[in-house]
Amino acid sequence: GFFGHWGGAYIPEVLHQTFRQLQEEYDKARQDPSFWQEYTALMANYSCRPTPLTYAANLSRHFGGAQIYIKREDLNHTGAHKANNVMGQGLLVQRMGKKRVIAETGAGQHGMATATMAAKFGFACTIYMGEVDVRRQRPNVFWMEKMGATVVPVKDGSRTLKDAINEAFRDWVTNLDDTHYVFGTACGPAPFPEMVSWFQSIIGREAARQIVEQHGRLPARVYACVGGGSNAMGVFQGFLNDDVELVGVEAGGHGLDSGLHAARLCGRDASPGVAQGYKTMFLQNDDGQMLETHSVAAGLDYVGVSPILSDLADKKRVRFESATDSEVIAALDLTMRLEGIIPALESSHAFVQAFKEASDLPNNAAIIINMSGRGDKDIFTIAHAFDDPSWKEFIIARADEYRK
Amino acid sequence: GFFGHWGGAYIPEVLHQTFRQLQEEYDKARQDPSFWQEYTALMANYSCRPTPLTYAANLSRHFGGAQIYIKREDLNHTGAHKANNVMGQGLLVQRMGKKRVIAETGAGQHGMATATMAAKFGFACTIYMGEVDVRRQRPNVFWMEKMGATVVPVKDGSRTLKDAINEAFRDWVTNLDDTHYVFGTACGPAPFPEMVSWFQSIIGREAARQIVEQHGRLPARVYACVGGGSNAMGVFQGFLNDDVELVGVEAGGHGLDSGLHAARLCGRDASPGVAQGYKTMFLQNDDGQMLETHSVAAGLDYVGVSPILSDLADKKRVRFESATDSEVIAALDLTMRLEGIIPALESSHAFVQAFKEASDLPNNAAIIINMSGRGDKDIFTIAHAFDDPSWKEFIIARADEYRK
Amino acid sequence: MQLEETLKKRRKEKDILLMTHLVLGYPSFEVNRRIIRQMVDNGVDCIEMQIPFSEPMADGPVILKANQDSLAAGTTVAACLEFGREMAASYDIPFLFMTYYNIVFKYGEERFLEAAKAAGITGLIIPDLPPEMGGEFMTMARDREIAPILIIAPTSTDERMAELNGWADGFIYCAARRGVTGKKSEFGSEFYEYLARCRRATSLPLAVGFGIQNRDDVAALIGRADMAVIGSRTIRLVDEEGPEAVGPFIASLR
Amino acid sequence: MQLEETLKKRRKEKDILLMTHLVLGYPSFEVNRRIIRQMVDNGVDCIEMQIPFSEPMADGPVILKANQDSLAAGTTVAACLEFGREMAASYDIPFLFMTYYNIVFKYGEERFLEAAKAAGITGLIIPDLPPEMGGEFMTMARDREIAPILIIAPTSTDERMAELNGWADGFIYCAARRGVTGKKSEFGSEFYEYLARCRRATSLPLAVGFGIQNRDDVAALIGRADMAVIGSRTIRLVDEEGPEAVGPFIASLR
Repeated sequence: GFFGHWGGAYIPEVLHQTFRQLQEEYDKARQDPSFWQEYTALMANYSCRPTPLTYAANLSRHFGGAQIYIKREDLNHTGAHKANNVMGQGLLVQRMGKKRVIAETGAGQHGMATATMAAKFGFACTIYMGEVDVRRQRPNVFWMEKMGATVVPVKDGSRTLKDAINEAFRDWVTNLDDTHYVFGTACGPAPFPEMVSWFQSIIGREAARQIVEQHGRLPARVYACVGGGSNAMGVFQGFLNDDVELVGVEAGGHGLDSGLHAARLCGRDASPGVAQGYKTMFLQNDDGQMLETHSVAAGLDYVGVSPILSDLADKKRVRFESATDSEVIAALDLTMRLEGIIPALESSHAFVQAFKEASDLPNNAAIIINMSGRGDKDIFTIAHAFDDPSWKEFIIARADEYRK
Repeated sequence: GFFGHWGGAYIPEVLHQTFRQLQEEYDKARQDPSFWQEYTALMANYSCRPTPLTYAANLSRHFGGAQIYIKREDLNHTGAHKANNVMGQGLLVQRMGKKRVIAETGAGQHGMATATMAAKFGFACTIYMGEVDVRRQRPNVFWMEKMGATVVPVKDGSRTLKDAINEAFRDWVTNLDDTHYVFGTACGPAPFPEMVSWFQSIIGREAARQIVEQHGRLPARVYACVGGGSNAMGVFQGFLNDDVELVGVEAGGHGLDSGLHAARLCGRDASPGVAQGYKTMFLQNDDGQMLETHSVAAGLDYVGVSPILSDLADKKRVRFESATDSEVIAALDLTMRLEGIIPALESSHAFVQAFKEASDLPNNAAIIINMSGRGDKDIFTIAHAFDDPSWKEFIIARADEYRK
Repeated sequence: MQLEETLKKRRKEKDILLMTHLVLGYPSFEVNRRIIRQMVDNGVDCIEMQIPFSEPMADGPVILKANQDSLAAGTTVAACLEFGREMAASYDIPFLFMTYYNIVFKYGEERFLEAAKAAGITGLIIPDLPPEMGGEFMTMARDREIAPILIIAPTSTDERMAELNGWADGFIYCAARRGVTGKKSEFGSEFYEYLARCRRATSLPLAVGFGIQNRDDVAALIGRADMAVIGSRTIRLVDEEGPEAVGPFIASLR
Repeated sequence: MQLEETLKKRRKEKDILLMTHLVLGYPSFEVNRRIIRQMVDNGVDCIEMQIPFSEPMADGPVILKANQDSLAAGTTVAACLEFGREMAASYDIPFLFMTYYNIVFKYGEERFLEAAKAAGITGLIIPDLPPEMGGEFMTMARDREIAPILIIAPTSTDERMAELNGWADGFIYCAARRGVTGKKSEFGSEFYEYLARCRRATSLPLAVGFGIQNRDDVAALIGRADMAVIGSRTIRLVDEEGPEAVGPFIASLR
């Protein structure tokens, strides 16, 4: 469960057997070719995989350098790459004979995906979500509840993602016999980082095949945003052994010097630590207490990062950069206008860095941007970020109706 | 341009040449096999086609009759079958050398799709939308504007879909040289009903192949909701020449006897008429003045219906039924809970009728429900319809922030 | 032939004829009566009475609103027919109905023609009924000596103009430009060239409407067309200054 | 061996020992001092002092909140170490540190052990450090005569218990049930069977905590375990009735 110095499973003894069972089931699944077949068949039938690799002709022309391709994880069912992970874990849960799943969620997309998977598989489902996020992301809460999930607002700590994770672990240690914790990203105790990455590798496998079919050869660079790191791990795995530069883009928030960001691997504010069951680079103070983080994209607003990415950073196999909130809004704006595509705020971080570099590359080079999800779910955040007056009027008028 | 008694092109003389050019370009496209290839390649690369035919195991078990399959048009880029039509017309516009597109929109999905297509093709774009709909569908307006479209609120008449259509025609007769009117459904003057149906036939072609692959034979019945009728025409065309019962489901609103519905082909309130450039069954009074219509689903809330469907109704090739607003909410609720799938309110009409009939069919029979779009864009309408108190609190809290 | 002859006879006495337009029931039939009286008294040669329709796709905002307000006030097709009968019986100039095809279709084509005939109406303008869709109806109209008045547009080719002329009777309505009613067009060589094409295409009188505002606008048509059409200008005038402003305005045009 | 011996010696004099818990800096070090004095005065045999951490994943709501409030009040690791030194120097019972691994890791494993040793601390409880992750650290601790206290859970197999026992020193902490701290467990044959398995697995003293409320709860452990652990109950007591309520409560338990 270690990747270089990182990873491990720093878990309470009560979870020991549960993790052992999970590890065994995961090992069996990896060795059983029919599992991956079942998984890809499920994703094809339920979630429109393979997702396309869209050639962005207008953006390519605009920057006048590399040919830009966009891997369309937004076209998954529920609108993001999160579907890959939850459906894979759903199959494992079925094999383990468990009947209940729990999950943490920040932006709400992993919660949505898990609630969806639970409905599909017939599992009971509880989603832990920081109280602050519940308030910010009410539409997602509404849908989760409609799909039969119980959404529990977590009122501890900073009342955001990391606290939801802690609370989910507390549920798990209490209900481990019938319950599986569907961890949402390539973090947490082993085998989660590796297992989630494995399910997400479907992105990179497809993308590697598609870019060769469409462009004739491998890309020069691949860009992905990095919160927990699962979409990045997903797409990177298609190119790890090739001469392809991999670029992870973290949340720069108000800037790396502002203290208001979530840059673990490209800033100077993170240091090695162990929390939430694994060892990685954390944003923490000198005593080891976790810091509050900031990003316009809730899905990147997290203290830790995949231990596999920490290792790839050490090995210089992945280059890490950051994008500020305002750069993200600008890149989103450009992508909507030129391609008619609305990347999620998270995904827009990857677009920022690709846009910074595209014109430096020759025309015969290709780059891939992993579009981890769609942005139309972020209407409340994006309309707010654009400070749209009609939107505000609309909300006020709605509220007036409800006040009556 | 006639289908039995229905259709035609009742257009002002100023549009005569424009329609002639459009007809010619359309005829050329139909005869040119490379056009359909280009179209399907574009849809595959940009919009995830073919969309899956999802087997709904839980719903099938729940009703204990036919095996239920869902054609997933919700997984298209922009979230609905509307993408098929606009991208097809976009290719025609490119061939005609025009630089500007206009469109009407009711629920906003066709406007979203057209704005998206215009961004992708680099066309200028104006969307006409009834003032009432602009107010109801602010999120869609926000996205259209962000994709570079100008959204014009139409303040005439009932300030909904039919008025937006009239206004779009007024724009067109003024700007016909450089402008194409991207009609949103299988209505309007010839060749629109046939042309839109042709682009949408991609749904039925895929579904017919998929059901045989997955179920082993053709389905017993195919269900589709009917507003203008493009998604229904799209899926039905895959089965018109087969022994498959086709069922179109109209908006029953508050009930067929309430006067508050949009049932043109299965109610008693519609009569033959000519408006908006074509002859079909219209909801109109004895003088020929159009009536106001009602549906919880904005996309079905329309006075006319595809002339091709009027003809198929005459020929009894398609059976027409209706679903009331409250039946629609119940079917949506069940589908979310059992399958983790959120059909649009429009699409949910098809689910209602399929659910009414599924248990009467044998287990070895299959039925297909065309899920024309996804419902998460309808959050404002659906949360409202479910009368969700947390949603109302959320909106009120947001409004309070904006009032500051 | 009745309408064509009437107009040609009048044309021999004047450089140019005037046709005016109004929407029936807007703002009321009573005001319609007062407006028509002033129009006739001030030398209008032909009056186009629009039966309102809920979806007037070829009309601009002014006439559109007049249609909607009239319907909202309860105007029926039957009342329009009766009003037309009253006017045709009162004044010795041609009265036409203008409306959209659904009004005719829903009333019944033959029944509508009989009613119009009985009312003394001599021509019909239906902007959304091209001959491809309405050829049979146009023949039925001609058989009853009701002139089907067809519209020619700047986008019509010479061939198309000839075709339209083959169906038309009474006069040809030359749409001065693209677009809906109520917008001002530009004079200029392109416009005059278009009118010359229309002239070559038909021996019927030519009517032209393009947002005429004053005597100069009318004068510019002399020698190029037979009849100037005053469209939405009258409606705006009544809205802004009342029905009594119509007479002086008409009188000032020629 | 220091801690094990101390406890075994005390155990010879009593049916059952008592271990209490508190969160350092909650509600303040000053209150901590008063609580500890009462605990010692009322016969507590061992005290577990929790160094607060921002992500206490194995703790329930009461201790979680105490961690957060302590940190919010500015509690540092250095202050906790100093407070531990002060207590160990003041009272003649064993003092332990309980914390999460990141506190140790970030401080530096060796540096932390040296500091704890210097403070007179005789044992460490780190719930998120299983021997697979912390074997080397446990050896380092034993080398300094600081007992690594391992936790056994009802889900642990006999084999696993043996393995844990191989790393443990001082005593074995038997988690009475699944779940986080602060919830009441049920007595019953299943529970007693689990304690019997623990007993067979180790010769170390057995400590058990399960939300002990009163003398009966403690009595039920006599003969089955060596030490009863009072966890979040003390924190609730201080929250509700103030620090002075701790002494009488402890006195009532045995």
